[in-house]
Amino acid sequence: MRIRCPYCGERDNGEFSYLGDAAPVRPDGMEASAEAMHDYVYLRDNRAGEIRELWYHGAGCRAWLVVTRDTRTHAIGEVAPARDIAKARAVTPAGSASHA
Amino acid sequence: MLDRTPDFPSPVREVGPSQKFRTATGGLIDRRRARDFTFDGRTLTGYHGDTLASALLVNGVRLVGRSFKYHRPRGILSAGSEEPNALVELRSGSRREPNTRATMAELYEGLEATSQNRWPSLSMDALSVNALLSPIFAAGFYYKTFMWPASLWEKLYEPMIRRAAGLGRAADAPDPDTYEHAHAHCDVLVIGGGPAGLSAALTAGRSGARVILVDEDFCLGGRLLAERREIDGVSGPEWVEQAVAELKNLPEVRLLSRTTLFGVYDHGAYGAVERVSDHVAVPAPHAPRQRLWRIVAKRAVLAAGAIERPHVFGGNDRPGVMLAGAVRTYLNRYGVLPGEAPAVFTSSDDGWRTVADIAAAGGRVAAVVDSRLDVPVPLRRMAEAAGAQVVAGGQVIGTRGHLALSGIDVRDSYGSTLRIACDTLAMANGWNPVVHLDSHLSRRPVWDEAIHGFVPGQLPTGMVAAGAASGRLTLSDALESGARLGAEAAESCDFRATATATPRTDPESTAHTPLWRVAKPKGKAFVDFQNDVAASDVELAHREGFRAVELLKRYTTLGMATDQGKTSNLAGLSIMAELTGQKIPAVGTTVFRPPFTPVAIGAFAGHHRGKEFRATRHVPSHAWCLENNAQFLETGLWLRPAYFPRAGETDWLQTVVREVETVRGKVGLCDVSTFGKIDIQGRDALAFIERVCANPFGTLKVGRSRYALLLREDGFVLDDGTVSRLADSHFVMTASTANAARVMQHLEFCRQWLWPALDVQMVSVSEQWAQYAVAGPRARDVLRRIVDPGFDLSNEAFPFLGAAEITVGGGIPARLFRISFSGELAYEIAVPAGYGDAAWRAILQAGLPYGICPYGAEALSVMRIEKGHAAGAEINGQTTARDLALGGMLAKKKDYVGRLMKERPALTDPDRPILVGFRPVDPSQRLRAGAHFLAVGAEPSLAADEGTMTSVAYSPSLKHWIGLGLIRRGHERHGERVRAYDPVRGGDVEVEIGAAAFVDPAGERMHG
Amino acid sequence: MRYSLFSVLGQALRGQRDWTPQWRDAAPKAEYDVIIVGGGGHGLATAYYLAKEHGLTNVAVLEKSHIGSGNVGRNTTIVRSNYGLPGNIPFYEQSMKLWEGLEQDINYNAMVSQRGVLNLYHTDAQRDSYARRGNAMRMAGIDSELLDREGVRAMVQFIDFDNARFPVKGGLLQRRGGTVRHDAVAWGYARAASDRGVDIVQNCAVTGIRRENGRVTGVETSRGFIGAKKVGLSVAGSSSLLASMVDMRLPIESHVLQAFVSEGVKPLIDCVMTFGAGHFYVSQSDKGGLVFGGDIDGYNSYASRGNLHTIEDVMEGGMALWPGLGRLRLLRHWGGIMDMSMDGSPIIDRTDIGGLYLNAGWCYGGFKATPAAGFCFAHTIARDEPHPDSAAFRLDRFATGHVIDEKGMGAQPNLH
Amino acid sequence: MAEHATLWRPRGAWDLYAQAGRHGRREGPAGVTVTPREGLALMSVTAVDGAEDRLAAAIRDRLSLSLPEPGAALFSGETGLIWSGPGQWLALAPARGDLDGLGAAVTALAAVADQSDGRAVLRLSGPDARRVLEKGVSVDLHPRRFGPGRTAVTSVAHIGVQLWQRDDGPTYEIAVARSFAGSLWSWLEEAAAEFGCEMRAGG
Repeated sequence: MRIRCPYCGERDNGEFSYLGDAAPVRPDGMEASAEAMHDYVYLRDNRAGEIRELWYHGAGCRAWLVVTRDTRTHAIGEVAPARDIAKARAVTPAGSASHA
Repeated sequence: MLDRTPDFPSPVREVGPSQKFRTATGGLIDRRRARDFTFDGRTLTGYHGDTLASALLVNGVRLVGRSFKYHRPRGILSAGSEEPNALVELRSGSRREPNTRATMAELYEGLEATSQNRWPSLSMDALSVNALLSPIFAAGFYYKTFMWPASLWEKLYEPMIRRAAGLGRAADAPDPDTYEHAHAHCDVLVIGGGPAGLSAALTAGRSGARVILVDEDFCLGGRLLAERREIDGVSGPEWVEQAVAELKNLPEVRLLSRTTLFGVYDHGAYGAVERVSDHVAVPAPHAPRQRLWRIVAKRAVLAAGAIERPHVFGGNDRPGVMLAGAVRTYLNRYGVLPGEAPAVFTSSDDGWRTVADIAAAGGRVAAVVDSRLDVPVPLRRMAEAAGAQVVAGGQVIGTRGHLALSGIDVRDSYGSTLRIACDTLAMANGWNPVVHLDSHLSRRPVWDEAIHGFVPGQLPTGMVAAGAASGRLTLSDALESGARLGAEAAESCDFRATATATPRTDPESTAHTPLWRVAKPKGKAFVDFQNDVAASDVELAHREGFRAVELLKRYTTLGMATDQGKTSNLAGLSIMAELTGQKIPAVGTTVFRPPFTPVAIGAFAGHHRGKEFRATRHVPSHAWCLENNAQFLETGLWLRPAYFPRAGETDWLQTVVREVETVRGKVGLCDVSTFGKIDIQGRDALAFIERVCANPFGTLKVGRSRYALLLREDGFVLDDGTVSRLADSHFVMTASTANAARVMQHLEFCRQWLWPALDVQMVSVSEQWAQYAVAGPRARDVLRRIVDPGFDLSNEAFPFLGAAEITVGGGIPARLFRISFSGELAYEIAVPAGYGDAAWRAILQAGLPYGICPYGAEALSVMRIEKGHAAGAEINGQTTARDLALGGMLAKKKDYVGRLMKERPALTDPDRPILVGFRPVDPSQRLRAGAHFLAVGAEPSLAADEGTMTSVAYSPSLKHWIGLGLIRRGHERHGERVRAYDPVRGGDVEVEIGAAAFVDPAGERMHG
Repeated sequence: MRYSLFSVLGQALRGQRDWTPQWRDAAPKAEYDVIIVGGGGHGLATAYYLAKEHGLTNVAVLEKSHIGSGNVGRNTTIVRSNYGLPGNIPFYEQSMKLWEGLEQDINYNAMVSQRGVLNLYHTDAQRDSYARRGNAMRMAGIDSELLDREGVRAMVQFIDFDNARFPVKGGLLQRRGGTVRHDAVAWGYARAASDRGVDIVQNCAVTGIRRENGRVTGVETSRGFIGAKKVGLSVAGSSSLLASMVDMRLPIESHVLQAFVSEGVKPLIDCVMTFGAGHFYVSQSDKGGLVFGGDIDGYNSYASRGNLHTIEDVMEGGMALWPGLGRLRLLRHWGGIMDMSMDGSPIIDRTDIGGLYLNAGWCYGGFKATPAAGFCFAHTIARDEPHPDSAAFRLDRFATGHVIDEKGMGAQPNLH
Repeated sequence: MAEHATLWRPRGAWDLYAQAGRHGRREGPAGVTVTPREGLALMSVTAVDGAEDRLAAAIRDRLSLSLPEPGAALFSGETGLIWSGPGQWLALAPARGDLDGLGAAVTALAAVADQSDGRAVLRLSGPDARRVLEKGVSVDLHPRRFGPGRTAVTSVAHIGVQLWQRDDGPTYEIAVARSFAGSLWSWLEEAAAEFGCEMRAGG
């Protein structure tokens, strides 16, 4: 399998390590519930089809990436730096905070 | 056309003996270079350019091996990698290669081949008695028997079956040759060097695209080398020579012959193996035996050709029965005549080419049996001119002879049986495109009614099929489709390519009416030769319900031999289709798995064997350790000094005791560079550390270090280490040797994904710093002689858990931490790794007056056990902070990784085992890690299991063995006695529970 | 027809003419007491034990393809009960005991071969953790032996003791472990279940699970609706897909595991051997092929094939351990879809939906569990309560913290 | 202290492994020439989020180099800046101490960490240098895809490396974590053997 690292270009999947589905979001903060944390840590959709997943380019630039990949065919769509996506995600609550 | 790579030096000898069946002229062998070889100890001669198979045939050797199950005599069926029968042991001793296809083995001087799966000899094989028992040994026979009594399976039946099974014998010693890997990238990968592949490579290559052409043969040209064909007025081999010459002149074209493209993987990745040295007796100096290529290609043109189908009739496995295309290959390419009285059994026009070629070589043909009633008149005339008896609408139903073919029984169109004497039978029953590679990515081939065979269906992205591999079986189609698809492939990589006009070829016919099996055969009609699967076995599978193609395959073993059913799968399907009244494609197709042909395991491993299996990491003091007889141990990839024996010390324990006593009494030096070191900077560095560590850091001042406990999000302990604050927003975190990489990945995950808004810059500095523990009551005295003047080492100025950036050796930057794993007054000093060797020697020299000694990982471990510190055996991924008696340090007022999940009921159950210390009640007894705890007097059982001993050591301080372990409610049970039960080592020791810290529990020494 | 010396010899004389299908290829009835979804080893074993142990014969096994088309026919055929944690130990030992009596029980030779399973260790720390496991086994009455280097050398002379990157120091041996002819397990259970009246319905894909008032009432299939009082899911890598039909999310990811077989050769190795310093384990089949494997590819996948990186990793392990393998050839490699659970241990349990039961999360170890998984799952379905031997395999253990994490790798399926 | 001064000499990262002289094939000119690069100054520079522009300016002032894009390595004489990850570069200068003061020059714009001793660096040149590297490097090194001024962080023989090309001779430099130097050398020695490999004395 070849993964197009947005920084390093296309590399063999052996250069990366895999974490899993990028959909679950960690329930941050002291208010988070144990139930929400359980779901985040343990439950997965495990879809047959296109999913967004976290890969770490450990043998390359050490970037965490969000890879859109079809689990039936391994076909890869978009590959984006996880940090950029995470920042965009963080902006949403921050945006509402800007009213404060 | 012969390979022009330098042949391994061997004498040029004009003529060998015998070679009885060699044509007078012609062929692509080099008649000036004779090659002696042995088969079953008998010396024979062939020529350079022969394969082992052609050299055997030319010497009249028909019987080459014995079949897998019935030990039937077998000869040579094909002239290529599809060969199911002619498997031999090639070479001997540590280089012995079992199951080597004689059809693919290039002849070299001194080649040694031995037949296999026979005893005592090939012609007198005792187990050929199995053939007589074949009525019993039908498919699936094993599942119905050998059950009475059950105990005899392992003792009698199975060893018997195993001895009889298998084919060749593996080498009897480690492989002495080497293998290597190489990577290649290209725009267009062309798989197969026949007419289609060469045409594709030419058009793509001329465009300037980067092209790689791979072919499993040692000569490029494919069937052009095997047939008498003309292209634009020149012979096939001449056309190939011109094409190859042009390709060699194109700078971006790489030709890899002797290279099998064995696997297609995701996203344009391909695996290929190049047999660099298999055509010589021993690899040349510095040359690998084989090279495994990992090829990445934007586009691929699959031009792997087609494989001819055998007929299914009685005794079709008799040595002398061959594929017609193979007969022509041996004749035209190798100059080998097909015996003295060849016959042809065909269901297609191209089978008649065999007759024409034999006639052209001056040979006589005994008979032509065509299963079709309507035979074109010119073909019939041509055959009759060659002396052949022609039987149209006939079928070969059986064969005669024992170890080799002596005649055939033919049923003619009137139902009468004719006996025809012949010593070779060439079978032509149409061709199957090589669809193996395109099915590696789970694509299924589709049925093509025109060729009565499977052709590629939806191909993997970027791949197209050309020529025979696509079902276009004529030469002109191969040339046309190859050139066109090569050009298209280059175009799609942004090169300008043009397909040149298709060359003219002589006319050919692909007319073919497949004969799936002969009705009422005489004797066993084999479908899968190598696995001895006959048509009757397919019938039995049908009868017993094994009708789905995968069930058929698994029940009968059809297609599971070393040839992976290249000549048999379709025949099996066609019989099942007939039995179930379905069309062939409705029965299904088997999924071809990689590799295309078997690949040496050594080639996959390449460089990574023996000591090079994995990299070895050396500590900065490694050179000194080598000079001073250090003994090493493995921790992950690291080779760490374990202990440093001195003259007169006779066992490791004696050495370790001396090292510990020296540290506890004087001072010692230990290389702890293997710990991970992570530099963390940024405005939010502290906030980041708070979130990844479970204990609080808010009060950590600049110039101080603190123990750091990291949890996984599921609440179990991930690792522990220290965090030191070097400046307001500059920290360095350590991680354990074993977990360093995992911790770094985890921290990057937290930084990039969980909390991307934090201003944190992080980089590993593990390799920059050599870090040494200087421990013992005299540690400060030693360091005073190392640290540059001006730094105050006094307890007041630099107390326990101090951290400082200092200089040593007159201005070399260094770091000093007052942390202690041993429980003694101790420092860890870090110097740039290049100075690591110097610092090690300098510290030892500075410590001489104080009696310093180096100590290794073993002594370090003893001292940490004496101090009750948890390490890898306790932090094993199954323990919580509370289990390790570290619950008290968990922060309560911050969120951190693992905070919530560690509170799950089972993880806070007070009955969980907790870390405590153990000492033997009888101090002379030895403890062992891995023992389980039982109440005194309890019967061993899972229910009675109270926990396990995790680490043990002989304590030089206490003069007896001590242990750390986790036992239920251990912290409440100090003073209680339990058994440490270790049945796998015969141990059963009564131990007393106590505090985990055995030495200086108050920690006065390290604070001093 | 019962298999006996008499019937086998008789048929040899009669040209094997009278054999009949080994199981009935049934058409689905309108309704069953129990439907087992998944005609793999586990599903067929479950049906057999429902009939044999609980007298439930109005049972159907629904298989989307043909029986045995999943992992039961793609694994490396190893059976063992050398686990170290109390949640696993009794279950796998129960399985081992069922293997030991299987052939007589179902009158089918699955070639259960107790040739020994040897786990090699390479460091003192590894030795101690193997000892911990071996001791746990012994306390449960299971055989296990800790061998030193010489003990290993007596069993396997050909491995690299001298020039190894990670020298072999010894091994943990379970002599009762071994191999079983994998396909035959599916066929044997199918035949035995069919003989007891179970319907084996092939080419019948489940497309939905019908519920009323919180209870299942049947399944929608490619062959129409089939009613059922109880439905047991036993579909390995497809577990999450079936669960999603009732809006359940599972602590499972589907991963691809590759397996390998070499060309057949004369006997080389008599036991099953695992490398302790890399991903490689190997045994030799009765046909002579070396059957071996290593780590999973490491990413979620429903495509039953893997990639080159993992293949090289496995072969490197093989060559490092056994340098004589160099000239042997890899014949075939393939992939199966593993239901990797979050703690590396399985689930046999009821669900929150009445009449719906789950057997899943077997990671790469489901084959050895086949008899006990069938036995315990049948018990769970028939009695509506866990069998004592599989009592730890609860679905709610992730919430309660009763995880069974043999490797200590945490909630990261690809590390188990 | 004076008697200790002679002790404090740095040790080359390759000293223990790579002996100067000819390795592998002895006949003909060496296909590959390997030169250990000892005594370099190396420093990792990690940008503070949002400060890249100011960092680029500060770096230009200090090193006369702009910040290379991903995959690029810029050199001015023997001083270079090599991209090594998102927002991260490896600064390189010929002699230990040459980069002293870089940290001060980029205060608040980047975190710097000395890596002079953390990496072991080799220079590879000669007609077969690319063919040797292609045995271990999975990145496409063809001149159309990789040339002077390009860098890749990747692995060779399971060892993490950073590779960059200096000129189209071609000359490459390859950096590896110091503790792995011995294993990298044993791979290189085997891969280069068929071409003949000349190991120069450190420089």
